Amino acid sequence: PLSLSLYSPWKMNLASLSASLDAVASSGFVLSAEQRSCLRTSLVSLQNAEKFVSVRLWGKIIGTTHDYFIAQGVGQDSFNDVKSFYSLDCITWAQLPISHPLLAATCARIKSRFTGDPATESVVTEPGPAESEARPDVPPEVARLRSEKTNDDNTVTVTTTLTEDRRLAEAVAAIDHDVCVVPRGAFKMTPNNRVEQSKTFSGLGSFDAGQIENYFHFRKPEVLPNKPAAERVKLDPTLEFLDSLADDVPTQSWSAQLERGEVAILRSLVWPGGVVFHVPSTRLFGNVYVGLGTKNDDLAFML
Amino acid sequence: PLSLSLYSPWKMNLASLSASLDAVASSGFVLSAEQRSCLRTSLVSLQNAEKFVSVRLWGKIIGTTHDYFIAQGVGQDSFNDVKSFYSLDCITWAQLPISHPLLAATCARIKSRFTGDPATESVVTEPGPAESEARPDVPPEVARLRSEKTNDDNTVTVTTTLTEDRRLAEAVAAIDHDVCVVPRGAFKMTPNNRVEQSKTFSGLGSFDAGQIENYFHFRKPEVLPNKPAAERVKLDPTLEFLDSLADDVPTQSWSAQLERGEVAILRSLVWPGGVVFHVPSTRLFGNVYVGLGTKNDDLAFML
Amino acid sequence: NDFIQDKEAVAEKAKLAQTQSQLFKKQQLDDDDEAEQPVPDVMTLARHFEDAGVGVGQEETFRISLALRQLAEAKPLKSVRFWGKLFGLRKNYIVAEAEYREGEEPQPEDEEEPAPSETPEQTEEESDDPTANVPKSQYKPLPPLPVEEYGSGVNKKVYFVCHEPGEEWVGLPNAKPAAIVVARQIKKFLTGDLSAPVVSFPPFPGNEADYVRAQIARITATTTISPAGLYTFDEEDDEEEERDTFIEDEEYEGKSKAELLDPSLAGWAHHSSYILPQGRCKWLNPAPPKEDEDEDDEDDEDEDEEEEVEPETGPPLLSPLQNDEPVDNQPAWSARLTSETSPNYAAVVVSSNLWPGAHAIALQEGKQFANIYIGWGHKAQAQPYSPPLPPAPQQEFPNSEEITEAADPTREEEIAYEEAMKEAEEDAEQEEEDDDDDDDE
Amino acid sequence: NDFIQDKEAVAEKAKLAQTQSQLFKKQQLDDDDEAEQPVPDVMTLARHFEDAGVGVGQEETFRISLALRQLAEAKPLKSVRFWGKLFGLRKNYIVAEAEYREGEEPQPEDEEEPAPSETPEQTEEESDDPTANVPKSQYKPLPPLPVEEYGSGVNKKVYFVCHEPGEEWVGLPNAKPAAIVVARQIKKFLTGDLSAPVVSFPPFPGNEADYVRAQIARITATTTISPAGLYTFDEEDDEEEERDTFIEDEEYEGKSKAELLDPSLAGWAHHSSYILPQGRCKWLNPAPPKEDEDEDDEDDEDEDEEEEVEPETGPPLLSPLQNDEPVDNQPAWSARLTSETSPNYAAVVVSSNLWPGAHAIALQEGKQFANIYIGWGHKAQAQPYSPPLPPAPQQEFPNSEEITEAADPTREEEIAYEEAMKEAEEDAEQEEEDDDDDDDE
Repeated sequence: PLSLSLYSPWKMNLASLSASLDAVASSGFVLSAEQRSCLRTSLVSLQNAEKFVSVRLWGKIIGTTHDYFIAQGVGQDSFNDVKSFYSLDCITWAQLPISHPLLAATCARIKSRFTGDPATESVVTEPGPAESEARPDVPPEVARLRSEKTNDDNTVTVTTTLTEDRRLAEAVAAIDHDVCVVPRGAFKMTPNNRVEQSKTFSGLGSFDAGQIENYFHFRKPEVLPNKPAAERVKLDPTLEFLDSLADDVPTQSWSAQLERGEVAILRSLVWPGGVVFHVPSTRLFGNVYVGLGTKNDDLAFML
Repeated sequence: PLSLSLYSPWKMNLASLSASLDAVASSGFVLSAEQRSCLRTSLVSLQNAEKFVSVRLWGKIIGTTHDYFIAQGVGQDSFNDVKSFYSLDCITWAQLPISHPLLAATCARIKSRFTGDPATESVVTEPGPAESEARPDVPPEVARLRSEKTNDDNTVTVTTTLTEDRRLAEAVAAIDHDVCVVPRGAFKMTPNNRVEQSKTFSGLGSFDAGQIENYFHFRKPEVLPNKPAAERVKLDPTLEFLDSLADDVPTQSWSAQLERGEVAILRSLVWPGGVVFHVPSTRLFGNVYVGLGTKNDDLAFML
Repeated sequence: NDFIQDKEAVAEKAKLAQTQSQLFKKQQLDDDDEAEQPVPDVMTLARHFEDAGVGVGQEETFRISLALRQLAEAKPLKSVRFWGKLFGLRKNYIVAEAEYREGEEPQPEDEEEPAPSETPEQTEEESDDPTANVPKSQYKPLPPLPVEEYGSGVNKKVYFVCHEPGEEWVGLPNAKPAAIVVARQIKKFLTGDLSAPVVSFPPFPGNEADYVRAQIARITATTTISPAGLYTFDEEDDEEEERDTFIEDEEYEGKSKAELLDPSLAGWAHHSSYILPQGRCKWLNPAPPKEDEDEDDEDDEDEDEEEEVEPETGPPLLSPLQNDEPVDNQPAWSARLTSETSPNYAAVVVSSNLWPGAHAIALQEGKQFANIYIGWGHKAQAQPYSPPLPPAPQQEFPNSEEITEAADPTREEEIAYEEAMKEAEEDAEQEEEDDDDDDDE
Repeated sequence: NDFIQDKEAVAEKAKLAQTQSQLFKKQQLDDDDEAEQPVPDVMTLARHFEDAGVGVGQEETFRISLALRQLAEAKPLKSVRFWGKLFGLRKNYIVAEAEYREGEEPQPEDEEEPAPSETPEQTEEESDDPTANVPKSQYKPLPPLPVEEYGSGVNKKVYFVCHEPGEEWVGLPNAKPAAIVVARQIKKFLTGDLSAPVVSFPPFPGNEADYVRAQIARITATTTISPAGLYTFDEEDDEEEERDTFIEDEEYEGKSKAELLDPSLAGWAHHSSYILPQGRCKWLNPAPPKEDEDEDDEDDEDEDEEEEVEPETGPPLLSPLQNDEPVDNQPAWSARLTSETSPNYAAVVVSSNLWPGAHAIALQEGKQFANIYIGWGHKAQAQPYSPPLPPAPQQEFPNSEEITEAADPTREEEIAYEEAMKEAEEDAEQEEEDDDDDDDE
């Protein structure tokens, strides 16, 4: 999740929004004065209404008729307790459904543009598991969207009908998985296994800030547990408990630049429009997304 | 000194400038995109040329034909090693002379507007010490500006000729003395008597941020040493080693508002245009001055 | 610790967000692009002011622009503009200047009501305090000068204030001549509470609402300016003295930036009427001759003050700025470009040195212009303020020989008198003697 | 630790500041306010783009505006505009689009030089490697299509790039038809190094400078748009086919926002010429008939490829957008207002769905407009990219009976043949017998 963080990183307050916007402007993410005004006002209301510890701007997904602004509210546990919201006007916010792996896989097949109308429906037909196979436990709100059909040759076809907000939820989750990134040392693992923001983090050095191995995916680690034990023991368990960007597959998933010598910008090549920034020697870092919400499947050909 | 500080407070970097400008805009301090661009570029050059640890924007003094932008460069010791610079175009910077108490007293008598031309001369005639009295040790560059004349009745008249940049230096020093303010806890006194920024400072609470007794003058304490010992022992020597704004004379020298419930703004009534800000629960604080550079001597009548 | 108080601050922030969120409503695009909008393009003007280093920040400006529209929709207003911002000790004022649509002006009675505290002396007189039985002063103050009605003079326009955009706009009372006269003699910080008393000497006739309104009137009169030639007087209106309306000059051809920048300020003209010393724009004889009384009596009594009152005069509307008095040996106005690196796309900004914080910009060869004030509402002064001395005690009787006590004679006079008396005595004796002599003779 | 490397970063920052500080020089106000400026009012346009959520930030934009002016002063340019920004893996490109002043265009020779790597095969042929003596291919490739000269077609304007405003502007080579044709078939990230090779299949004829230039040409041709009716063709120029210049239509009366917003996009027109499949705007027969050779021979040889080539055609300049092909079942363009809360002061922004990152705005009833591109330089595609398959092997000889090897007979054919032969033999024997019989008879 997240974005636009700061001294008390990951809180979007009066100060952090401007500072963060300054950092990501060069990547083409700008907000109008109107949008900034609206966001500041409506996100305070959202935080208050939902009793979040903090709210943050995630970015926007560009539709053909309207754009979806995405924000996230964070509860007591900044690692696990995150809810996503979308808004078409930066004023009223609606919660996005919770991502589900089955739908994630289905949505990854949709390559058409988002329209900006949450009611737009997409229909995806895909091969399902053989009739004999066990069905995974699917919650009713997901099962409701899917209909299985056994064909004449005994194969199964699954047809899923998705509204655009559902698809949006999966896109946000997928982008978060790959693009929500924090610098080394910004978060620590406490002895009782909680992920907490480090109070002593004072930023990476100018050189380190431009190296992708100093950034970690802010998600449950997936690569780390599968690393050889010999490698794992070398890691500092309080600081290096997350997947490093250096272990990303494909390997060249990021472009890193130290722009103007003053701000490190990591641009995702897998999700064009995903931007991670960090101002060296400060506590300021964050990430933001502005793009079409579709994955770049052609990376192998493009380097 | 100072201003526009941040997570590593008192450094004006990419992020802190925007955040700070956001906080002081409601007090009428705004910069054009042109000025921001120029400042960011020229202050980096200034820092590099003079080998400062950090540079910061102090504010501006409005002249009748041009405005003086003031910046400060800070060396290793942020409490004592501060130099002030002025610029008319936000690009080229010239160092201001060092303030001297004799000239400070003389400049306090000048009530005319700054013109914006550093070469403009002001001539002040004031009574000097009797001929029999000892002369203070005056450095030659100050003595050069003053000429004494013994009148027929044996009184002494001192005539001082000041260029505007000299007067500017005294105004900046005088404003700094009264308006350079930091929140409680942002700086600490180390065991070896050095003033250092606190790494654990996480900002004042929303309520405390609006109370002037939680702010201290960032200067050599003047009021504190004269307090009764019984009061002094109650203070925490590592945190409360500076003069509190609550001890200011006159007592009502400040207007404090928690604007929009999100940023504490302290406006100096003695130096109209002096603004201190602090975003509660963050490390962001600072102060800035935008005004005519003249003191308000009428406070007693105005409340 | 201050947990509860912090909670209150957070709740206040949330409440303000709730209030402000009502501002952000979508508006339909007018079918006719040319349709007259009641609120100008605040954001574009603010951007030019920002280029000049003047403003309150883009986000606050945006909220203000929506609040102005809200005001224009709530009241029958023809036009609303962002007049400026006044800082106060505890709250600040956002000020909107507006004009009512024709025929929908408020009734004059409505306007008089909100100033009940204007003559606090009267309430004291009627109270039951024990001093009520002491002999009452025979002094009858002159009736206060009538307030100029909405639409003319200092009350040509109406002003609304709020503390934060989105909060309710409060209409200010009409500016009163007496308030303006006293406001000129005092220098007070605003508190941010319109109902707060204004404790001052001389006593201010009214509360903070009147003081705010008086300061707005003074600032507006002095610092509202427009490019010279953009407006002209309607030829049909030929009363030279009292012209306080003007129309756009269709023949205005625009002024080059060089003309608008000229240090003589001949390119700019006053856009608001001058306020006379008596606190009105249109002069009114404070004590019109009462024809039904004995003329001789009056001649004697009013000699010093009111007889043959010379009407106060000031520069007419649309006078050029170049005649403005210098401020402390500095020009009254400073003109600059908003950019030195891109002057060809810059606007001209003119700043008042008399009321620091008052600025005007001109765009598009002066065809577009705007004024703004951001500050504490205080006039610049080089000398420290000193309150006016109490007036000299009033003369109870006209100075005439019959009631004048004679001066005590000095010793010399006494000696001279005594000598004169003695001489006279001697002369008398001599005469007596002479008489006696005569008798003898 | 990385102290030295950090120092380097700081030094780089200081060096850039030093470079950029040369941009910030004061400019004199032109005496004539109306004087034609070579660089448009970038800041004002950028603010409107920013309202639409498009841009690179005010401060970078300001530096770019100064860098454009620097470019206009350094070269004999009539006009320069901020074309956009292309992201690269290690550096980004700021792109300026310019036109030379009349009579000061660069000589065509100058332009041809910077592309020596165009035909790398030739250098290989001349090298001393051991394969030099193997039999050489008799295949002569068609000569590459001539590059359109500066001032026409895809090279109507010239483009300059830099990584950071203030750094030196580098002129890009003219766009080459072959480069455009290949660029359409590949999808590569830019590295930020103009001299980097472009490793791709099909092989790209040139280095990154040519690839950047080709992408700019493609983006410009497709996404540069202006309000319909603002420009028109000069009536005197009546060659319908090849019109690639236009003039401002003095009779343009402006379009309402509603017209510019209309989802049909009939309010907008293409402002740049369409690029034909061959990579040029003006069609050229790639193999013009060679009249001095034997016509019959040619007829035979060129039959499949070049004979009677149908000229490629595309929509003419200033065609309305409504005829643009949909992109993946979505309209090719999306139009919106930059503000929903203040639509009356908003601009109209039109965004390309084919080249995400390309936008146009219209102000003042369409009398002012601007185009910008900010992105990676990639066309949108719903389907994953798959590189083109290698072409089918070339036919070495025309297919004629005399050189065609006969098919081996199948078993059935052999049997049939054998049977036929056997039968014939039998018949012959029979006849012989018959002859014998005849003789007997």
